[in-house]
Amino acid sequence: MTFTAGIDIGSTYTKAVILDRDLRIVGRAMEPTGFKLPQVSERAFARAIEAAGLTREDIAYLVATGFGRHQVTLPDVQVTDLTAGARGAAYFFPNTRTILDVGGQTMKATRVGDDSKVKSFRLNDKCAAGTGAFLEKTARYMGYDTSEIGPLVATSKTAASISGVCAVFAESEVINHLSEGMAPADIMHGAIVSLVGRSVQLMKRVRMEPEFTLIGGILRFERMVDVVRQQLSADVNVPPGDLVQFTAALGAAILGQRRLASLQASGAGAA
Amino acid sequence: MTTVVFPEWRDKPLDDILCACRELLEDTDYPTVRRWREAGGKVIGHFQVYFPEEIAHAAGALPFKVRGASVEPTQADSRFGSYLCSILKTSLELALSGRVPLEMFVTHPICDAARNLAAVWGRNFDYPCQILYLPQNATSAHAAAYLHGEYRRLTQSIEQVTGRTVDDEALRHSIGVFNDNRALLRDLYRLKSDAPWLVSADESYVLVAVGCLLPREEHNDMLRTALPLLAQRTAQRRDRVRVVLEGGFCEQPPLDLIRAIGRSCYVVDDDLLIGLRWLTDDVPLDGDPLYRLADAYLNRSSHSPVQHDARKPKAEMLLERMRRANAGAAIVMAAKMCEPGLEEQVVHTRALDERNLPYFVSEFEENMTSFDHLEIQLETFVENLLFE
Amino acid sequence: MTGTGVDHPLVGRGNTDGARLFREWFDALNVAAETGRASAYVFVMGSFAELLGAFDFPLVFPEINSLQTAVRRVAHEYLDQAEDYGYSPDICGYVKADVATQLRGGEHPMGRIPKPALAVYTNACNTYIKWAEIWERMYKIPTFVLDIPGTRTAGGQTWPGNGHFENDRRYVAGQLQELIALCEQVSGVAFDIDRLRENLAHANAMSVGWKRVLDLNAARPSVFNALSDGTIYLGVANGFRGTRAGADYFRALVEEMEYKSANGIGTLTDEQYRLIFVGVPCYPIFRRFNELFTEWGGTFVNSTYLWFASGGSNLGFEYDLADPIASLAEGVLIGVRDAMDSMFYQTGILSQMIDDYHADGVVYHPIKSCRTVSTGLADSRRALMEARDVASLFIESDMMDKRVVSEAQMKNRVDAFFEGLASRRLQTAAGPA
Amino acid sequence: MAYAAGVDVGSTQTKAVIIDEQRTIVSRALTDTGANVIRAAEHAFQEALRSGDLREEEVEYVVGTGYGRYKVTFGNTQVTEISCHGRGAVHMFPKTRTVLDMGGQDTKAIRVTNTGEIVDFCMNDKCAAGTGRFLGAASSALDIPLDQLGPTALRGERPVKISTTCTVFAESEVLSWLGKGKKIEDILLGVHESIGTRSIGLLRRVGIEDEVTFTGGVARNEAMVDTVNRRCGMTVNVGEESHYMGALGAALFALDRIVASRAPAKVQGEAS
Repeated sequence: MTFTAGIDIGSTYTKAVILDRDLRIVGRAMEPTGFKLPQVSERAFARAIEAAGLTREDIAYLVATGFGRHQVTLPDVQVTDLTAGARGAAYFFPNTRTILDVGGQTMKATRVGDDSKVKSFRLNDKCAAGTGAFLEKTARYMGYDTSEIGPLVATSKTAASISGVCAVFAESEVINHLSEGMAPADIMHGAIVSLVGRSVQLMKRVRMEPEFTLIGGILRFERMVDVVRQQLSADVNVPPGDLVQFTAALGAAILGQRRLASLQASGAGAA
Repeated sequence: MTTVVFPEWRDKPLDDILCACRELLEDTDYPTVRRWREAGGKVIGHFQVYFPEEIAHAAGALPFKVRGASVEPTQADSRFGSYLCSILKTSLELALSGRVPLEMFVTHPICDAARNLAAVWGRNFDYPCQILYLPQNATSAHAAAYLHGEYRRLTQSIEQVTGRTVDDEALRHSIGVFNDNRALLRDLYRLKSDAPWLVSADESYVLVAVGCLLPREEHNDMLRTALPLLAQRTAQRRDRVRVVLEGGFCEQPPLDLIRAIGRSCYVVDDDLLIGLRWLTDDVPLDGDPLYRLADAYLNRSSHSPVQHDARKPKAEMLLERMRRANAGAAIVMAAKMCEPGLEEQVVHTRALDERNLPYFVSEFEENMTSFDHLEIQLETFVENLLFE
Repeated sequence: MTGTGVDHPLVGRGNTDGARLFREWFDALNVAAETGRASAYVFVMGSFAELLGAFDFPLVFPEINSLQTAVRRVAHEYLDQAEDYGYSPDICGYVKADVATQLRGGEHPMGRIPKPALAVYTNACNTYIKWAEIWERMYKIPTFVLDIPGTRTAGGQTWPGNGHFENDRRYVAGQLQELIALCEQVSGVAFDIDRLRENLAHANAMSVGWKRVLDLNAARPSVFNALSDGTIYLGVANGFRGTRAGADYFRALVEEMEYKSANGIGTLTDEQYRLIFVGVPCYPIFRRFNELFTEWGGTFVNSTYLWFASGGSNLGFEYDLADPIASLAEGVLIGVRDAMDSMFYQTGILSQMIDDYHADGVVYHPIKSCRTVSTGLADSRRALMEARDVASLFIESDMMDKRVVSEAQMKNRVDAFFEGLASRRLQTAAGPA
Repeated sequence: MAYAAGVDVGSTQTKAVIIDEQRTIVSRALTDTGANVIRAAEHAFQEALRSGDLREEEVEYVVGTGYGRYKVTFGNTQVTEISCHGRGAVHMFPKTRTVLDMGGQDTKAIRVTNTGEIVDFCMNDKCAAGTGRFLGAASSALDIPLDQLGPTALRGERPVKISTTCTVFAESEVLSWLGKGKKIEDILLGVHESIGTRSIGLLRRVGIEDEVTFTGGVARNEAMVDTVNRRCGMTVNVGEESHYMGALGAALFALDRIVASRAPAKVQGEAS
């Protein structure tokens, strides 16, 4: 009974990770979230256990995170994806001090201490101009699919200027650029630059310190990472491969191990 | 005037009293004001923050604190531009929509928007609309004499509205009533600080806030009944962070937000509706009562982002409040588009950073309905104070 | 931007001299900064230049420094820095640009800005008070808010002789005495009432000239554009108030404007529509904003900005040199109230001005940054439209923050506004159908 | 026989209308604006010519309007969509004094004279909050076709409160209501209410004067019309041509120019 699980119920995907006491990932699974949160978290959890070749009884402690964390019936405790993300980022890059998490709907900057506890954090205000949705709208408007954004901007040399006061108003800027014969690649590039500009501002608000680690769905776009590097004129960490998707779930499972340890130390069973 | 406008709480157990207060507070038809008027009473509306309600009280009127409301500003919206706090719009909406008829409206220039409100209000209604210029040069040797004169002027215009002259005796009586009220509120806040598990943030808020809608005598009765009952509660202490909440001096956070904060923290002191608690101890009943009131405003008063007083450096005031309440962290809020509030946030967060005190900073709007965004941040804040 | 085809030494002199004086003023500030000479920070709505000048303080107008960062198109760098420091995007851009200037040790596109030894301000704008508190904390300097009770109620304006006015005058005069003591203490210069008298005399000359210049713009064609040229004159009115240079400049400006109106010389614009501007200019695109109107033959004959940002010089008020302090108190009360009370009686003044200046339309430009001038403009516009059959345009943007200045959106509205003016004109030309 | 045309290049759709000298619509066309604005304008115009069975030279004057009005390269002049919607609305409903136009990225309130001249107008300034695009967001979030939003919302009883002002975030808020188990009808009704509230705010700025005509693509949405009716306390005019109103207005201005060119005296004083 030394395994813990972390489940991250995100707005688009739900991820589950199983950790052993040495913090090795022994199983993970990902499911599209949809509307039925309890069911989907159950399904992701079950598949992760299966992948780990374990049974439900082997899981001593379960931590839920993500926007759906309260709609989940299983967990012993819930934490926010800022707390979980910070632990996850520190798992990959122990010297992480500032984390930027850009998702479809939100943008979060977090500063953590050397104990990887969150010291300061900021979320974008209720305006889409600073989120992935901004990129997707711009792409869709020019007739490109989200998946094409990456390859598209790769070809761009210069970035069009997009002030991005409002994700929708930005379209009229796009119209102008297009009709002035500007290349869609450069416009897309401009959108990314404007988005990164906002992210960096958010990072400054939490008084950022290196090392910087990027997480969140937005990392689908390699160019995004480059632009962040440029604007920070510093190197940034990016979790390896598709593991980046699991950062928060992983962090949740790690918190589970911590909690489990202290519970067993205090002689109590799993809560 | 001896009308009882708020009988709902009387002879009820504590939970029903709290429920009655909550319902009154959330009732956008303002039943207590209506009942007061039906009994022939006059109503003097005054905009947040501070107003010498004693004077209106002594003139037999109901001082009504205009502090926004959870209503759609469908009419008021067209009177203003996009870049404005919500409380100004919803306050005017209360009048434009006929929810709260007044005999007189007084604002005071706590900010530039609030000052201009007098002109906008005056263009839309034909009852007297005034600005009370409270001194912003509190340390000037001439401030007290000036404010004394302003209070005299205010008294005269209120007398004209209510048709009742205010003599020193009447004024002293009213000051006495308000002294009692402030003492009771201090008791409530002492309880909040000593045993926060006995009274939740939102409970304490509704108990205080109904004071804006009631003759103070009734508010005093209710508090005298409720406070002992709170003290007798047997709720047990929980493992929570003790925080001071700053940023509620003017526009008020929605009750659900205060409740959400109370779920994860013990709010052991705050500046919510600070105007009701502006004077920090009793106003002496001897001497010229108007002068006593003026002097109390200048020399026995709380701090706020909208009063300039070199004797009250803002950051120190917050830290002092935290020390007094033995709070380990602060929640520094500001209303959206609130110039003074947002500027104060910088002062406070910088000071807290320097002393390495944890804080949570955020903006709110009186009419916000979804708190997902805010609760995530609140939970993150608390998690990282409590866990490991 | 003006000066017309007409080749006469007088024409356009105000703009050239104004630009030169303005530049000289900032050069002097730069010297003060380099030589570590501490200055007095003041504001346009009640600068007390006449009094502070008597203590040899170099005067710094942070508002003007800030707007210059916008005119020089670097405002966003300053705003970003202040927002990174923690200031909200929703608060006054002037405050933020100044915070950044201070954080940069006075570095500014016009030269270095000296640090404050003292800040003197009124409650004409409550943000002044919060602003000065920033310097209080940054530099531990004394700041003095001279509390000006404004008009208490609509139609309740009071004037000298009225009991209430005299009470307020006593309150203000009392504070002036306290301010004088503070200035002596900070500057080490003893107060000399004759120097004050001298400065007051210069201020009188400027005030008389400024009012005359404004009145002369009722001429057809108008002799200057209140938005573009007017802002240049305004700079001098603030930076050189209470000085001989300032007085001389406005004497010369009157000469120029009288010449232009006598000879029917207008601005570059082929004057089709006479407009009144209400609010604060859109500095991030200062020139372009004006062009959006001049392209259609629209020219601004007057602007509320020229009153409230001139510290009351627009009123032609003259100090009584026999009784300097009491008269200064009176002037400050009248001048500052003219700015801070505007929401009470603006509608009436605009209505009068529409007649006096034969205006075809009123352009309202409320801004994100400033609640003082913006809050309630929609309502006073509503009142004006009910009182008068006049075209009006309402565009919101900002005087510092280009993020909320969308030129495409703006042009769309301005074009529609002129299309409306044009068809109005056709209607009246066609006469009663 | 002379013809006049108006081409309205909006942020999402481009419309063209051709009228004859009797001001009757002889043909119209609609196409998505898409990436190439200039081509969209040409395409819409050519479509209109084809369906009207007209040759290009038969159209004497073309007025471009809408956000892309300067991209109507073949147009003789441009007029803002604000003027055009006012003009078109009064042509369709002569008693119109107030026009509400709800389009892709902005909502306009326009007060007009009996001849369609603009007295006053207001538009959403800050962002696209509460514009037609809000409905687009809801439709993609709930995966309900745009034309089904209205009918569905009409079945709603208890509208939810949509608190977000951001058009893009409307999507996630709609989903979170769904997550909280609210009925789709009530969520959609809430969306319509929130748009209604904002547009009424604009209408009040210019003053709501009988009759009110509702133009723009959104005017085809019954629930939106119903909401506006309730908020205005009157029945607003909605025409078949509601989404062609801008192009129609432009065509009417074009016809004016044709007439004016025949009687030069009338051009005096026109500033453009």
